[in-house]
Formats: sequence, C-alpha cells, structure tokens
Amino acid sequence: MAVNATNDYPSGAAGIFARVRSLLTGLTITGRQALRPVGTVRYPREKVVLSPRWRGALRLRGVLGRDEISVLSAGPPAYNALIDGLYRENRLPACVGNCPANVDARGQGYLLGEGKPSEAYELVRERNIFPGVLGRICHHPCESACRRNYYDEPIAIRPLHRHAYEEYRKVADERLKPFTVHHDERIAIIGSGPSGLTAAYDLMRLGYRVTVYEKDEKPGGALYSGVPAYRLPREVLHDEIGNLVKMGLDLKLGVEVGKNVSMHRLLDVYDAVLIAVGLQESRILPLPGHDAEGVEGALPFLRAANWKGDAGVKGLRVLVIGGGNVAVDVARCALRTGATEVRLACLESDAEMPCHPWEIEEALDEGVIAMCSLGPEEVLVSAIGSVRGMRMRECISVFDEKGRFAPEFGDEYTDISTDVVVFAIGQAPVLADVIEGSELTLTDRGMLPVDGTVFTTAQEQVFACGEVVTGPGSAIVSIATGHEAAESIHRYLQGQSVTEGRVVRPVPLYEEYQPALLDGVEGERRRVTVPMARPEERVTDFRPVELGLTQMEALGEAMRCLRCQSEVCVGCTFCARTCPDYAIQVERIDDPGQRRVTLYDLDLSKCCFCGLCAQQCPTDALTHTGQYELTFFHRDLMVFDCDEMLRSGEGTRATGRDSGREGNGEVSD
Amino acid sequence: MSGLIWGAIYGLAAGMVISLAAFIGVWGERKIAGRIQLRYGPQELGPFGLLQTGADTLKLLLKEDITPAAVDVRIFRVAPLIVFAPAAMSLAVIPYAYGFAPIDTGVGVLFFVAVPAISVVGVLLAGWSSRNTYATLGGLRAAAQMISYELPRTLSVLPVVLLAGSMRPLDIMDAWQWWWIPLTFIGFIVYFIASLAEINRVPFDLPEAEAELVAGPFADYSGIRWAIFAMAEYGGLVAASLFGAAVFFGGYLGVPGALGVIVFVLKALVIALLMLWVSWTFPRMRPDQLMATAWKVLTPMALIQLVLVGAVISWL
Amino acid sequence: MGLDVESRRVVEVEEGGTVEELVVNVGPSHPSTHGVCRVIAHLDSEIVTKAEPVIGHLHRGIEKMAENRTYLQVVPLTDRLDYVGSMYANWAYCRAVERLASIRVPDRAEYLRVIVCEMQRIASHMMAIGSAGADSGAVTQFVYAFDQRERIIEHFEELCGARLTYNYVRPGGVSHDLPEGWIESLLAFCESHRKGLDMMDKLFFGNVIARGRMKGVGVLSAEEAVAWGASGPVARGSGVEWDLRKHDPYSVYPRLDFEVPIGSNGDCYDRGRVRLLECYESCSIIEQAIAQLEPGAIMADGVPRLLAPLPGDAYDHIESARGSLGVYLVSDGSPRPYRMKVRSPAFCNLALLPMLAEGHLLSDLVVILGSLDPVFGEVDR
Amino acid sequence: MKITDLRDHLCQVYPDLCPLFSIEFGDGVLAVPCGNLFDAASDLRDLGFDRLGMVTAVDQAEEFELVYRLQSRSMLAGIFLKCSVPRENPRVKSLVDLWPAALWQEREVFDLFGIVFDGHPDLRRIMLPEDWEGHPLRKDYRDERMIRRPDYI
Repeated sequence: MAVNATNDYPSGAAGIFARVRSLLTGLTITGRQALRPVGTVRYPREKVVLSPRWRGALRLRGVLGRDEISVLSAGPPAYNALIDGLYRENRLPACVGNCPANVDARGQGYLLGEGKPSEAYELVRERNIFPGVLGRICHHPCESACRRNYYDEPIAIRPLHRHAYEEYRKVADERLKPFTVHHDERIAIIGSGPSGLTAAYDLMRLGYRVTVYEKDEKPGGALYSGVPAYRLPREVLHDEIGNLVKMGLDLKLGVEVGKNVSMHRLLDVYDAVLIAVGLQESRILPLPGHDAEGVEGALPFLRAANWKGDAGVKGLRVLVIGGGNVAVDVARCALRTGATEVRLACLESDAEMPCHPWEIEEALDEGVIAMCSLGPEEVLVSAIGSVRGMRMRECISVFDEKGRFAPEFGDEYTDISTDVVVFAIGQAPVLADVIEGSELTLTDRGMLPVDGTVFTTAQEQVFACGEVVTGPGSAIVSIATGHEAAESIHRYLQGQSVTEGRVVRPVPLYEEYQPALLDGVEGERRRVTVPMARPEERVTDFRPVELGLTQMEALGEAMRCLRCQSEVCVGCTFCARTCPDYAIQVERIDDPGQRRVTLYDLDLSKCCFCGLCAQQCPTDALTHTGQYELTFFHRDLMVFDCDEMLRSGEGTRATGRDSGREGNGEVSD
Repeated sequence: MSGLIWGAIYGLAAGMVISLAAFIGVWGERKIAGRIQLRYGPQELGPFGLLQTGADTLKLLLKEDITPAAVDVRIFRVAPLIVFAPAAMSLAVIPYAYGFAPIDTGVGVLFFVAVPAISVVGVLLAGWSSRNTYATLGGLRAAAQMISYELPRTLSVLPVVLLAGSMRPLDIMDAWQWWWIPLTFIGFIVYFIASLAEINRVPFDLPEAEAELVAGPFADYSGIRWAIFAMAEYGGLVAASLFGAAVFFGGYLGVPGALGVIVFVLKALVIALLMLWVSWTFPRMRPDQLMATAWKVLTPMALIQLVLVGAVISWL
Repeated sequence: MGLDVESRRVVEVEEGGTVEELVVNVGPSHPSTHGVCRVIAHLDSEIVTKAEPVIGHLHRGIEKMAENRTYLQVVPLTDRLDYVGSMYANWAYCRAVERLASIRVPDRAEYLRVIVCEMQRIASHMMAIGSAGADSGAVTQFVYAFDQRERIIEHFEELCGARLTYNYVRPGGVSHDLPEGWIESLLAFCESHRKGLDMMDKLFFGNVIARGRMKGVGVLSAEEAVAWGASGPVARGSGVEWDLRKHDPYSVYPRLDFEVPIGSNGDCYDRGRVRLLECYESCSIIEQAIAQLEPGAIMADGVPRLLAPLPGDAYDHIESARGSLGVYLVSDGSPRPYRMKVRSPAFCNLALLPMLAEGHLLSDLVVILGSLDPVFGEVDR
Repeated sequence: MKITDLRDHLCQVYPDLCPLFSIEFGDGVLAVPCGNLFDAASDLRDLGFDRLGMVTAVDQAEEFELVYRLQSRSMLAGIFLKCSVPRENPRVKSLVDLWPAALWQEREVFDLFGIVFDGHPDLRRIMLPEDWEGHPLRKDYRDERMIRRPDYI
C-alpha cells in the first residue's frame, strides 16, 4: 500500500555517476525553464486577466424608506411568467414560492406595514380570491417556508389575510367595481367551490361573461358543506362570494347539472364549460356490519352538521375512523352537535397523523379522544341492527420503507363501544350525471381523465379543475388549479395553443426548518399570538374558534416580515448580529407606516470579508462587490455608510473567463 | 611618482570597469534569474529594464548610511573597502588583448590567485565589527571557506602555468594551444567551482547564507557600504570569469587585433553566465560539506590534473 | 568590540576546562522560522548543543475567542489557525460541529470538501517543499513550488473569493458551488502539476547537494514519532503508517483509491519527499473525486441560522497537510461553544525540534525546522 | 474497530475499567478518578493506545475536567480519558513518562488553565509570557483588554 519515499543513490561508481548527473539534470531543468514563455504578469502594461473576486466591500442594493418593494401583481396569464422569472433569478420569496397559488405574502406584509390593508387585500385577492376565507382555514404552506423560521418564528401570514379582509370589508362598497366585459364568449362553470370561483374570477378579469351553476341553495361548495362554521363563519364566505357577484358573476343556485339542466345544453349555449364539482361521496370501508344503522360517511355527516346544525348524534357516542383533517372536523362537529363522547381512531401513530398538527391539538383541547395505531376490523352490530361498537386491530406500521401505504397489523384487538361510526377515510367524485350528454367518459373507478397541467379533458370545450382532478386536498391547491384552468380556457377561446409553454411549474424546494432557538428572543421578534376562544366555551356551539388580530397586532406582525429577496435593506440587523467583527451597525425606526433604515455603517477596517452577513441577509440587499482594491488615505474613509454602500458598485470589474455569470463579481445593476 | 599616477589612473579605470560590470551584471543576473524562475525580471525602467540598476544604485547612494551604535566604527567603515580593493586589483593582471595587460608582471598568475584572498580579511573584519552573532558566524565561515578554496584554486591554474612554462599572463597567452582545452578541463572545473566559492555565490554562499545567517557579515550594512560589498562580489565574478576565459579558453586568441577583446569578453560572459546559472539552480552547502568538498574532492582533482599535465609534458 | 557579552556563555565542561557557548536567537523575526518562532540555539562553534523553541508570539487566544462567538462566527476564526491550510481548520471545525449538532452533510458537499482539501494539501506541501528549498538556499526551487501553489490559490480565489482565508467550509456544507469551467481548469492543473512535481523531484530531491543537506539530518525513529505524537508527513517520513484518511476514514475517502507514501529513514529528506509524493496522490484523489462528483445540494437542509447543539462534547479530526488536526468542542446547549480546543499537528510536531536539532549544525537547524513544516498560526493559536 | 468491539475488548482485558466506559457522540469515553489517571492511561497504552493525541481541560465551574484523547494505530480507534480535578489546587500526575508527547501539551494546559502536572520535568508557561498573571481559559479570567460581545444573537 505504501510508496517509499527514501530514494537512495546506488552505491559505488554508479552512485558517483548519478551524483554528477543530478547536477547536470538540475542545470538542464532550470535552463529549459528559462527558455519557456514567462508565466507571470508583466506589470502593469499587460491586460490582467484575474479570476472573479466577489469578496470585495459590501454593498446594498436598496434601502427601505428610499426604495419601494415591488409587489407581485399581474393579470392571470402573465402572473405565471412573473413568478417563473423571479424563480430563475433566485428572487422569489420563499413564502410566495411555496404557496400553490403563489400568493404574494411579502407584498401583503409590505402593504399592511405601510398601513394600506385594502390594497393588501386586493393584492392577495389576485391570486387567492377569498382572503377572508383562506385567512381562516388555509393550511399556510407559506408560513412553513418563511425565512423567519431560521431566526425565530414565521410571520403569521394567514391571520394577516384575515385581518386584511376585515379591514377591507369596511370599505368594500367603495372599492368594488364590476369587471367590464369585452369578450363575447360565455363560460359555464359547474360548482361554486373555491376552484370554480377562482376560475370564474380570473375569466371575469379577462373580460368574459361567466355563469356558475351550483346545485345547492347556498354557494361555496366544499367551503360551505365541508368546512365547519366554527372555522369559517358563513357570513364571511358569503360576503366574499357576494363580492364576486358584485363584480359581475352570474351565480345560479339550486341548479344541478344533469338534473335541472343537461350538460348537452350547456355545451350548446356556452363556449366553454368548466367542471369544478369537487368530491361528494365519502368512502366507507366494506367491513362486516358496514351497512348497519349508525355507520355514516364523513361528508353526509358534515353536510348535515353544517346545513342543519344537527347531525343526529345528540347524546350519543361517536367514533371517527381516520386521521386526516376531515376526520378532525367530523370529530369537532360531533362535539358541537351534542355528542357525549367523541373518539378518533386512526391507523397512524401520533407523529404520523396526516392532519395538520394544530388541528388535532385544538381538537384534543376540546375533549376529543385520539386513539392512534388502530385499524378498523369489524363494526359490531346490536340485535336491533344498530351500531354497538367497533372492533379495532392494532396497527404496527402504516407505510413500508419506500413510503407507500401498506399497513401491517398486529394481533391485538380492541373493542370500542360506540353509537355512531363515521368513516372519514376518503372521498370520491360523483360525475356520472354531470357528464351525461357530453363526449366524456369516466374511468372504471369513476374518475374523469384530466390533464394535470393544463386541465383539459377529452372534449375540447370542457375543462375540469379542483378536487375532481387533484383528489382530496386543501382549498389553496384547488384555487391554484382554478387559475391554471382559467388560463387554459382563455387560451382556448382566443384560439391559442392551450399547451404551448405550459409546464408543471417547478415548486422551489424549501428547507425543512429545525425549530430555531427561542431562548432570549422576545418582544418584536416573537410571532404574534392569535387569540383563540376558550375550549370549554367554544365546544358548545359553532362560534369561531380563532379570533382576529387587532390593528396594532397586525401592523406589528407585518413589520416582522423580512421582505425576503426584495433586494431592499429592511434593517433587520441580522447582518450586524452575525458579523464576527462587529463591523456592521444598523439602526432603524419602526413606527407603523414609518419603518425606515436610518443608519447602516460598515467599518471596513474591521471587516474580514467572511461573507457571513451576505449569507444571512434575507432580502439579498447586501452583497459583495468585485471592488477589492480598498486603499484609503484616512482611516475614516474605511467606514462605508448607507449612501456609500448604495454607490459602491464601480469597483474593479471582475474580468475572469466567466465574468458574465450570474451573481459573481456582479457590480452593476 | 609616475607609478602613483598610473596607479591612480588604473584604479579609476578599474573602479569604472567594475561599476559598469556590476551595473550590467546586476541587471543581467536579475534578468537571468527572472527567466529561470519564470519571471520577467526588471522591465520597467529603460528598455528591458536596463536602467533598473541605475535606479537602484541611486537609491543605495541616497539611502541613509546607518552605522549601528554598538559597532566598532572604524573597522566597520573600512571593511567594505578592504573587500573591494583586492577584487579591483585582480583585474589588473588579466591579459585583455594582444600584448596588453594593465600591469604586465612576471608573477601575474600568482598575483591573481593570491590577491583576492586579502578580501577575506575585510569580510572577517566586517563580521566581527558588526558585533552581532550572525555577522560573526558569517565572518568566521567566510574566512574558513576562502582559505580552504585558495588551495584548489591555485592548484587548478598550475597546469596551465606548467604547460606555458611561465606565470606571466601574456606569456601564457602566447604559448596557448587549442588542445589545452580538453587537457586542462578538469582543472577548469576545479577552477570554476573554487571561484564560485571564492566569490561567495550559491552553492557556496555560506557566509551570507540568508536562510541561516541572514546575510551574515553584511547584515548590518546598508546603503553605499552594502553596495560596495555587492560590487566587490560582481568584481570578483568578472575577474574570475575573465581570468578563466583567458587561461583555460585562450582569451582573445583566434581573432586578430582588437576584435580579440570582443571574443575574450564573450568567452568570459559565457563563463559568467554559467556561474549565474549554477548559482540559481543549486541549494547551498553546509559548512562541513563545503570543507569536505574542498579537501576531499577539489584538491585531489586538481592534483590529478597536475599529474596528468605533468605526464603529458614529459611525454611531449 | 566583537560579540555581546550576553550571547556568549562560559560553560563548565566536565573535564574541568571551559568552552565558550554561543547563544544565537534564531527568530522571532528570521527568514527560516516560517513565521514568528524564536529558537534559542546554544552553539558550540556551529554545532547546536541545545535548541529551545519559544512559541506564543502569535498567540491570539482563538480558543478563548471562540467561547464568545456563535458557532457560525467561529468559522472565520479557524481560517486564521493554519493560514497555509485554512480549508483544513474549516473542515475539522465543521465536522466537530456537525457531529455535535447531528447534521448530515450532502454528498456533493463532501466531495467538494475533499477536492478543496486535497488542493489545499498540494498548496500547503508546495509551500513546505518550496521553503525547504529556500531554507537550503535553492531559491529557484522555492519559486517553482510557489508557481504551482499559485495555480491552486487562483482556483480557490475563483471558488470562494479569497486567497488565504477561505472560509469555504461551513457547518452543513460549503459556501459556494463550483464556478463554470472550474473543474476543467482544475483537471488541466492536475495534469501539469504532475509534470511540475517530476521536475521538482529531479531538481531538488534528486540533487546531490540537497540530498547532502537533508539526508541523515534530524533523524526521527518510528518509535519516537509515535511516542511524541507526531503525525502527518513527519510521522510518515519515519515509516509510521498513519494517515487518518486511511486509518480513520472520514467523509468520502473510503470511496477513493490512493496510497500513502512513507519514508524509511525519518530524516529531513524523507519528510520532504513524502510531501512531494503525497501531491501525486492528491492529484489522483482530486481526479477521482471529480469523476464521482454528482449534482446536488451543497448545504444540508434546514441548518438553523443559529446553531445551538445539545449539551455534550464532540471531537473530530482530519488529516491536514501537517498531520491529524482535531477539534474538540464542548457545548452547553447555548448558541456559543462552551469550549473549543484545537489539536494542532504543527504544535505536536514542533515539540520534536529540540530533540532533532541537538548535535547538528546551525545550518541543519533551519532545515530541520523547515522539515517539520510548522505554521505558527496553528502552533500558537 | 467499532466502538462496541472496543468496549468489549477493554472489558475483557481490564474488567475494572469497564464500568467507567461510556459512549458519547460515537466516541468512547473513559472517566476515571484523577488519582487513577496515570494507571488507567498506562493500562490503555498497554492495550494498544500508543498515541497521545490531545491533552486539554474544560472549566466546569466547580472543577476542571481534564480530557486526554488517545489513539490506537493497531486497533484504529480513539478513546477519551477524562478526569476531574478540583478547582482549588488542581494537581494531577503527568503522563510525560508514558508519552513524551505530553511534554508540551501539558505545558499548554498548565499555562492556560493553571493545572499543575506532578512529575513534569519542565512545567513553564508556553504560550504566554513568563510574567503573565492568571490563566486565560478559565471562565473566571478577567482582563481589562477583553472585549465582551454584546449579548444579542
């Protein structure tokens, strides 16, 4: 294995020869080198080709109070291009990138901080048509991607949506204007759920006349029948839908396509039809006894609870099978409709439960009993044919090592006595009636084949979006599909290619944050606590659990937003905190609507060019320049202030072979 | 009296020749060293940086002449001159052209070999008077080294003297034959190495060994005094290469008249170049190795050469 | 006139007479101490009877400073430890942090770390070989070696913007991905570097004078090397087969095929030539690592900006150009290290100097010091 | 060698050291009373830990924790040897007799922590000047030249 380094001369005459030869070899080598072209630089007349240096003095690209932060605002077809462009330039804020509908949460924070809640509302509404609704029920992927997770806690983006809505509501009548119609084509949308209404909103913005058919008497789709009122007060939902109507939406309630009006007729009358009916049917496991009295699906249960406020479980014991968000909703509704004892049984263990952790936490607060790692085995039926209990089997593991659903069961059985069993294990669409009269066909499993990128169906004129396509999911995902479907319809009606340039847009990968250290972090750096109704009070009726933010709280929270990737310094002081040499000094004033950076000093005589500050900068306002020649006559000149740093781009330009590369030695705007 | 005037004139001339030689020599050395080390060397002042040495000389002249407080002032000041004078003197006996050597003496070879040895006194004094350990060590090393290499150097020239039958340089030139070159080649090698040692160049620059003794005896000198040491070194280099070119390679012979001088200088240049080349190629020796080389390698080699030439002469 | 009284000491000799002992202060500001080291050399004529290194001139208290900084802020400090091999200190520190905070580094980052550290090894060894030349008067060798080093430094500069204090390896990964065209130019360098090494091998390590200067000088036996805690080329020159890349494999080294050059005499020559031969191996490691390099993340996911590992202590070491460089970190759960200790190979190797130099000439002292290749930023810390 | 194998081997050869052995962050740790430090180190050396990699100390308020890192070439394994000495009058037996590598490393610990190593032949300051007062790596060391970082993070 080892190479020997000793390398001795041979002995005797050969050694003497080798010794003399070594001298001659040395002379040959230096002689040959002398004849070679010179490798070093002829100073200073030759053009010096230097490798790019980025470790020059720091500079700022913009400063709050001097530079505006651009909000991401564009019409429906252009918005995607805007987001993709920012993504390519690595300037997409994490919250926007992680939101399925790319809602500009940064712009919202900025406008709220500037004291413009109505503008913030309208900005959010461009991508999320129900800021007030989603401000209560969204599962907020934006907050999990928030860069603030690194430092302390994420911005409360969802409560800020809600706050913006509540502020907007006061001035809605002045600000609402109907969209002008400048296209002749008419579009029918079946279903008034989030995805259908999103498509309707986008198409109305584009100048189409849109008619929405809703089979129920009240609009909202799953938002109405599926989301319990304690999470989403009905007046909020209907107020926001009412706003759409004021903007020109033709909403036909109580008209069921396939029953009251046939698809065939729609296709005749309208230029395009969008199917956004969502999922209506709950799956029930075909266990022994599943047809007994007292076994229900989650959707009918929720529907009953939401429409009538009574699910027929008053004084009964309820067992919910399933661990998702719907199951939790069912459980909490059961409590509110008078169930004496509500249990939640799911296959998954505590940590694996698919519902959002805050949901189960609130449910547990209210008295729901969670029973994890139990699989349903048999419904125990009493003599009179009603449910008596449920036999559950111990579940060892739910997923195999590749992450696929493959439950393994143990040998232990548990009998749970209960009066009502609600299955919340999945939903399916009911489409047969809807598509009758069109050229569409369903698959064996009752699904409609739809292109997942552009949301076209087998028939050119018909489009589909929402949970019909994606399966059970969250409202914001449905909204995102609505935007895409609207664009497809627009392209189709304008005779453009529906597919050209359309891709499944890359969802940027954001890191999974480990919880940041919160010791000693307090005051303005802490996330605002969203007030909640007390558990013992809230279980009694359908009053909202989560209460709104006050104006000051909302302002404070909006101020916490770091305006990521905006390339404008917001004076967050993270650079100063991380500087190993105390070279950076930042001060700002923080009054509502008055947030400004008043001081930004960099002492270059201390700077060690480690780059930690630029790495920490959430807005990318702080960068290194290619200006590395830093010779000053006076030490005072080594202190760069805000103005100097905004100016210091004119340093020596990197001239390496890849000087055109992005973000390297970049010195000009 | 006239001797004194001649002496003065000669001294002036020698001083100028050495200055000029140092002037060009320093430039040439820096250029050559630069090329060997993949650099350009001086390039800014004048064409090819020729005036760089001038600028440096000016700088050295204008620099403060620092005399450290603790030194023995008189000896400290006089030492550079003691080193410089023999180097200049040794130029006097070299046969430059047909029938011309500034001082035509019958013991020219002996003079040339013996006089530079005086400079050892200067180096020793410089080292001792500087009153620091490095300088002292350097001075002592210089003394040991120069004395040791005097013997092989002298012995290496003897074969030519033997062949020519005279110690007068002009006589040697008259008697010089082309076949002497192969015959005295070993002698030349010994002469070459010993001369390197004599003028303190790598691999024999022990007295001023930068890495160990930080310039040895010259550590405390600055400005013009240091420049005199440097000039002495270049004077030694010039003298050694000129003399070597004369006695081992026939100096000006081969080309008639004044053109002979050019040939002579060219030959000397080649030897000087070789010296620079060697000194920029090899590492420095250790004091004990230095002594061993002198006594165990060079002296026997010179003796072998002497015997060889003696045998050839007796055979002739 | 003459010498200082102080530097001349009269030493009683056992037989009764006296010899005068010359005390030479080699350093702290001396061309061949490779930094600010002072060696008090007691000379009998030119023979060193006792050499005592006095270190600490560069002591900045980095271990103390680290206790007052966050984990990330310590990274620039580690640059200043071994300023000839900043990448190593970065890496060793980051490995200790990663072990403490249980961070898993992505593969690409590991490969990049290996690549830059092998480049650093070449750069550092070129410095050592070059100054071995300069110590023994071969200035040209010094320039040739620095020419090779310069190529590496240029690559580093392009990669992370700095020529000396790279600050490139960060806890969780590395700070920058490779620039375009960097790999190609690095591969071209490896090719030309081998030629340069061949040349240096002949010019310096084959030269009879250089051999005379280094062979048999400062002999360290294998047993002594182990007992004195020597590591790196100093130990390997003595025939101790001890290379953490092989014997405590870390990072992706197990996936790379390379050999460990060792010497047999333990003298300055073997130590120097082991370094030279290691450069060949480093070239081959770089080429293999580049071949195995795949696109991917260069930073571990979700490393908090403010690291605060669980209380505990962790030690990790890597094979730096000078030997096994270890970092010992103690955490008390706060965002700052409770204690950081750097196990400096140069410090341990330098401790050998008094033993090795005794009985040699003053000229050998500088060669021996050079062959131990101390970097005083790391020795003094 | 895997750390568990090392533990088994250690327990086999020196059963009395076995209960002192623990594993932290993948490293074997042998915590011994300071009186037994020299014997334990000597045992470990006989076991094959032929290299003394590192000697250092940690200021643990009431006491100093001495940390020795030993490395074995034959077993390809490393181990920590730890012992705690009281803050008042910290003394411990020097390991110079086992490994000359301890010569400078113990000097460093003496210099920066003030721990006295009995039997060390040349216990002087090494990093700091001879006339320096105090031992800087102790947590209670104060110096008017020290800069305390502002406490924000």
